[in-house]
Amino acid sequence: MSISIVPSLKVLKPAAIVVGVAFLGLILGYWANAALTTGNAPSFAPGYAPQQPIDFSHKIHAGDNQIDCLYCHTQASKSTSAGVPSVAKCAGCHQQVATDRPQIRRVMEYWENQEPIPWIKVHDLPDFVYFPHKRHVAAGVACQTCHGPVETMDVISRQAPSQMGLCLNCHKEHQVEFGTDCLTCHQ
Amino acid sequence: MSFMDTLRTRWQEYRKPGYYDEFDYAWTMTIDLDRCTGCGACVTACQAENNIPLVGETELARGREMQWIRIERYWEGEYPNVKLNFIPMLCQHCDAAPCETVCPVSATYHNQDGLNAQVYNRCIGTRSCAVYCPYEVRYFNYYDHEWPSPLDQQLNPDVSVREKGVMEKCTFCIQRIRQAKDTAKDDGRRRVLDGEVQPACVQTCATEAMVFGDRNDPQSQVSQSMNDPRAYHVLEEVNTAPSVVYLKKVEANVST
Amino acid sequence: MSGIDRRDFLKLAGAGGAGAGAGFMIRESIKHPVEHLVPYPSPPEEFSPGIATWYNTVCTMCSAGCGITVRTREGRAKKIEGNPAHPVSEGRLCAHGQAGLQVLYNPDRLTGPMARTAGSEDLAPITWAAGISQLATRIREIQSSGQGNSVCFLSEGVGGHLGVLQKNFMEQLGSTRYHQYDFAYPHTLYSAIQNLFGESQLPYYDLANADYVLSFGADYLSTWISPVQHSLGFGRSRHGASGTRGQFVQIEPRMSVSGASADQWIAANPGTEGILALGIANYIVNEIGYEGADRQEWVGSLAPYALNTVSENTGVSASVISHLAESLATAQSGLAIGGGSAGNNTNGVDTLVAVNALNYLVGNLGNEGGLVFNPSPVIGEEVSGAQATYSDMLELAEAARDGQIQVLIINQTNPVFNLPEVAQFREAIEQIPLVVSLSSFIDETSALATLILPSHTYLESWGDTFPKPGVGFSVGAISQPVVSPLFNTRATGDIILGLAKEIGLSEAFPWSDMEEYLKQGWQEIYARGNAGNDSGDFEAFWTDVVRAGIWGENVRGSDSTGLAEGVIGTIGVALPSFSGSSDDYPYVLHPFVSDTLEDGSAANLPWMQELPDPLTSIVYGSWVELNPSTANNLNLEEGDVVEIQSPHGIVTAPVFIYPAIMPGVIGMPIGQGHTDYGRYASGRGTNPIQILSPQLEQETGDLAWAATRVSITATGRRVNIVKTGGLARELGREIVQKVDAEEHTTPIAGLSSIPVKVVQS
Amino acid sequence: MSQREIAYSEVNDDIVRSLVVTGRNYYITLAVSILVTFACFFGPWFYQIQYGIGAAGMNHPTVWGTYLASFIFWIGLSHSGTLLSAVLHLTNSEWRKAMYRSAEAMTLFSVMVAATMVMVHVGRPWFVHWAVPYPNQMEMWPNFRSPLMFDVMAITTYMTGSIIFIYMGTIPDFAAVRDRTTGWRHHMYVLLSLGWRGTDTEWHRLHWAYTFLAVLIVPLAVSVHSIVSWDFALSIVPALHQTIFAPYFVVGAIYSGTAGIVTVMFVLRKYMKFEHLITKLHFDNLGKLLLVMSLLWTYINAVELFTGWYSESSEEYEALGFRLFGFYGPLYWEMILFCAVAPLLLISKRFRTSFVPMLILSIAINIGMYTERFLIVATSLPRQYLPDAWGMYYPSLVEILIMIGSFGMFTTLFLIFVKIFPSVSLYEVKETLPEPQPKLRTQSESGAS
Repeated sequence: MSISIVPSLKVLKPAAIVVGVAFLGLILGYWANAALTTGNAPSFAPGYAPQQPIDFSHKIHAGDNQIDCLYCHTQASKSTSAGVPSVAKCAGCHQQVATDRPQIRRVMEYWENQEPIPWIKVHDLPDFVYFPHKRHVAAGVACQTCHGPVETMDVISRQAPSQMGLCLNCHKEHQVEFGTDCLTCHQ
Repeated sequence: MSFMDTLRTRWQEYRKPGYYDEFDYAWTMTIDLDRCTGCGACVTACQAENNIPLVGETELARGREMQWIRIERYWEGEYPNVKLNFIPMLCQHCDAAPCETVCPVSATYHNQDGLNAQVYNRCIGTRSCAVYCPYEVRYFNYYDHEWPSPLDQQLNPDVSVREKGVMEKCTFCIQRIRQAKDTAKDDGRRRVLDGEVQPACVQTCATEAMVFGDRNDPQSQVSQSMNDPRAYHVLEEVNTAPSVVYLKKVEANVST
Repeated sequence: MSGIDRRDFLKLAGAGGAGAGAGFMIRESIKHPVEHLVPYPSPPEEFSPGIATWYNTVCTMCSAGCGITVRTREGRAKKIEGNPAHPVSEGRLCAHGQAGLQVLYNPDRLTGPMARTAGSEDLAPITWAAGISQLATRIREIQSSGQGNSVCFLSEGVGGHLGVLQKNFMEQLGSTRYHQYDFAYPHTLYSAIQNLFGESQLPYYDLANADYVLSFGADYLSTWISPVQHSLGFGRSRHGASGTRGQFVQIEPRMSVSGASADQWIAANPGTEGILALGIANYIVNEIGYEGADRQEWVGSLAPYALNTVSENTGVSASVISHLAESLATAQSGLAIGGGSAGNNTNGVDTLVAVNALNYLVGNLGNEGGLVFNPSPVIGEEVSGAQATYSDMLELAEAARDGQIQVLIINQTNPVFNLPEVAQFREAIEQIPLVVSLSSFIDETSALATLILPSHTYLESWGDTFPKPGVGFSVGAISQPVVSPLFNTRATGDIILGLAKEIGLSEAFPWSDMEEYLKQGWQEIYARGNAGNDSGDFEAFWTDVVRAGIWGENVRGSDSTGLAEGVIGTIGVALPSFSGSSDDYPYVLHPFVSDTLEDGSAANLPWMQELPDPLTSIVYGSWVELNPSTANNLNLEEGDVVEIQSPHGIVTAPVFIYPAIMPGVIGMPIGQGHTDYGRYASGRGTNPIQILSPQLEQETGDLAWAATRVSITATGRRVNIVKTGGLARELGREIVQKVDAEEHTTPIAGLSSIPVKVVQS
Repeated sequence: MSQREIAYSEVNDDIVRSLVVTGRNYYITLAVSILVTFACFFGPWFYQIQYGIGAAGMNHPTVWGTYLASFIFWIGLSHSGTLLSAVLHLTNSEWRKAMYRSAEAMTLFSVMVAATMVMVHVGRPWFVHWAVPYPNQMEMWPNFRSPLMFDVMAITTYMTGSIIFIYMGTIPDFAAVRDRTTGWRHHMYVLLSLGWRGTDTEWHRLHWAYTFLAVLIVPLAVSVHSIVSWDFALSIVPALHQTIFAPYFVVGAIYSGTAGIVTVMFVLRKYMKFEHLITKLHFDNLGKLLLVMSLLWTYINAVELFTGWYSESSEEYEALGFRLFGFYGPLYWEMILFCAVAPLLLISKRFRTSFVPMLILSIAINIGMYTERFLIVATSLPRQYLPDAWGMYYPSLVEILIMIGSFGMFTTLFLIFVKIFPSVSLYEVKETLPEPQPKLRTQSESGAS
């Protein structure tokens, strides 16, 4: 009678291999979904960069032309939501500027039809999180702190993992008064 | 600070007498039972403000009402010398709240403003807080509620819509308190002015039976109201130190 | 591994595939739905997403006309609150006012005009142009044949310019058939005030400064006339500025919300409230001493109302009557009000005359804490007589049956539901060839319509309201649309103006829409020059009024403290008469307007259905209230379904044992029992109006809806009454604590558990 | 030993036979129990996850229902297994040896079922891991003041302890079975026996560790049920916040657990044909224990009622009155009959040593004990401080199915257990037997092949 467990392990090896392959497949499938499908990502993962209805480049506007963030996202200093510029705002400049580019023509099409541009939200917080842009702008937090170096991006992508730890760490670091009280963000 | 240190400090500080008084506000509500007519305006105002779902007749028949503030009624005596007493019952925001100690995930806790907070997205639905609450003012989402279109367009964007399996309760209209604090900050004020913030129920009460404010400010209307000799706590004997103060009903002498 | 055979390979491939699939699906399942950021093409002025905008307007959920302010976010109305500047409500609101949002967002709202094509049962959507032209063509035909009077307009109670517009429109058609119909309209009170004081307006009862209030049947805190205004007064009287605590006494056969809040609730036999009032008057005049010049007249009139007789008739003991009289007379400012069931017996007007005469006797007319007269309305006096009594409605039904009515336009009122079965109003409407409904919902009446032109809700349309009663001076408010229309509906005013144009009355109605018409009307108010137009031109005045949500004029009503000529001699209240013999129908039915559903008009609002009845905590249903002793005699328990039979019909409802109702009286709430009116209202409970006997109030010809006798038969069935409350007894637990009135002035030990700390800010 | 002498070798024979030889009846029973588990437990549970806890009958005042009652029941049932085994081991009770393995298994599986009941009970089971302290991105910790948190700790500790205890005690048996089986079973037991050789050192260490664990388990078991009782007793619900609750629950747990053991022993004896291993002696001793626990339990119940009555407060009166004479009053008296009156029969030795009556009694006791747990929840919560908030609780179909399903799950786990673990301890039973004679040894060897 053998007491060593080695032969028994050998017998169990095929089963273990099957389990191992299945596990590898799991990782592969997860990765494949992340790499191949577009449109929507897990709510917190960084790197999410969906195809927008207009190939808008923040690099050209905010980077090269040095347009202030608040020029378009005017709400950010006044309201909880930063807001996106109205189509009228786009048209305001682009009736004169760069009118020949195909992307601009598409913008002007929206304007002529008086239709909203269905931008896809990149930085999306869950509905139970109440993030006031106004307070953060007033406190002098740079937009780039959460949104990353937007002025260098041709295609906007999510930079920071917008999870609770991010908020908490920043609040702790800056010793925000009662900044870790749950009711600060959840109501 | 390491985790253990934090824990130790918290442990030592926690709930020593006067712990909550060190902070800016201690939100308090007084309810004058001599004025309450039981009309129910506060109930509907609360439902409108706080996205409280419609339950429906079948679920109500199973006892699954959802009202963050409810009117309780108690009869006294028999016909013809019969009286009816109303008492609005809402979360008492107890300073020594039994619900806070029992929640295994700290979804309900006391914040520095004297509010008994309920964090919906943290709640796992053990419902133990509702068992521990002697005032029975915690309501559980037994299923996902529906707002038939276009009723959903009425939903207040400042208040989370709660999903199934989550406990909910009166927040003293935290969204309004936050709004008021926000305005105060914008105006460069350190404090919210007295009367600047009113929960929906207080705002609508037609007999002005309810007063809301900060009891840390001795000049506030609510502090004055609390000093009324008629002030008392419901279920004082359970020693929860509620932030809702009731003013006793006055019994007039009438001949019968 | 030495080699992989086919079996192994398949195994591995299967495992790998399954794993990959699972991994893929795991990530798929934690994906977040794509959310869009949708900008405005061109944003409205001063619009900010995330910032609420407040609009002042007027609540039209009942006729009180409270000013409201509506919170909107991203163009959607989110919350209604009282407008603090409005003197009727002073920033407060009742539950109905709060629930106004569910009129706007009701899932059962009609989304566009519809017509019933000939021979078809179903309503099919049509365009507005087609709908208006169909109606206009028909009216034109009738008008050209000179039968203008066969067009009838039946509206809910509307005041202000919309009422005037409706009335003028009908006049232009040559029709006198313009009626308004509200179930709970206080015809008898108007009549009584007219008889007693010669005033055509309801007076303003200054509850806030009164310190002794006797209410005869008027549920002033919940459903009667202007509940929010009364509640404000009630609260202030209780512990308000006056320093003394006002006392309230309620006299009614079934305890209402006001009765529950009163210091004393007295059950007098149904319909004898007036006799009781005269008994009190008698005691004041003879025992306490009334010193007026007309003392002898009073003594003569009140002679039949000696204490003992009154006590016998009313069932209230003599000592209580004398105590009431003494308290009323000796109070700083005693006040007597009457209405509700007291005004809806066969002796309604006499009763209310008797009640209001008490105010004269205690000398509070025009005084603080008394009865204050209102000035005549700023606008719409011509409409004030348009409210139809029950007799008027019977005549209308008769005319319809005779084929005298060709076109009936119904605006938001529901007579089929609110009239007793015996009036046969449904059958009458069915005789009318073209019934047009402007209702936003399919209720019992609009279900009979062949053409439905749904109007906006009050939150989507322009209008104005002049509250009745006022607050001792003239006030008015413009209601503005707070949201853009949700559906393909139109404002009532715009429908009428459009119709007028189509008929060819554009000369008489040159305005393009209601807003323009309103502005024209307010030009006149601007021209009165009494208040509010310091700001310069009319446009500025208009903007100011719209923004503030209120306009007021510091003009008091009549200062007369006298009575109408020779009225004292006519004062006297007969015993009420009830239908049916007391042997066959041993109980008096006491229907009452529901505290949550009003007269049934709020039954389609889910918040109102889910708001527990203040007194019983019942939701979503009808019930029959029995005194515990009555229930005991009949061997009934809560939940037993009984048949309530009157000489004119039967309804069934479950029993609820109610401790505060007279043993010979059974109470039933009005409001449920809809057969149509949307998913929240239809098929719930029963409507006690159905079985009312057509007893008329002698003087006004209105329905004496508190004068029906009924019998009760158990059906043997039981149901579970859906209510939110458990046991409504305290069991000595001191939940609602009390102090004696004397004691409460002396300090009692304060709170120990809340430390109060001074904070320097 | 009073029964027929059994031979040393028969022990191994019997047990290995029970592991290897599987009859049709076993498969039928297993299939039925698996079916019940899925149809009554997982099916309704899945529906409940989809729909929400509303699928159960809980409502506003009564937010806890049969799920929690089942949880306490299973935790209670888990009690006597490991506890009893440990206590008896420490007191050198010889008669323990034939029954402790299955008792411990019962512990293990009922704790598992209890843990599942927690999952069924909570509103959002997919977040239940938040009650476990682990470093996380949200930087949130559980609430260490919560009795529910204590529960999580206590139950996981108890479960871990029980697993180690039962596993360690089985290692020599795994080795024994390993040596007498072939095929995949052999390989499985090779792994399970962790290379046990049976040397003196090994035996010494095993005994030492086993005793150590036994010492550890006893206070642990007492604390677990005390902590479970605190879920209730730390509240301020009338009729629940009683200081007697911790001992009440511990006694109740041992009581129902012992009754559970009797049931399981009967079944094993009958269907695994262990008649000569599990004897009248065991039933006699367990009966005595049951009698003691029953008396204790009755005493505590009387104390509970007395405390309520003595408080002279409306809250306690109403809650206890509702329990005794309310809608569920008949259940209360049923509980008293089953748990306080009927066990008095155990005074008679004849009763204790008759198998079928003991089975019936043990089942009755557990029905009574389940009722007790149900009543604690269903009659206290609807009668709290504010009478206007009083309500009523009726279990829904889903709840009843899940309750039945939990028994199915327990049975399934146990059925699988008896085919993997030697359900009677081989080596310890052998220790109780007389020294084997040489001639018997050959017989045993021939039987082994």
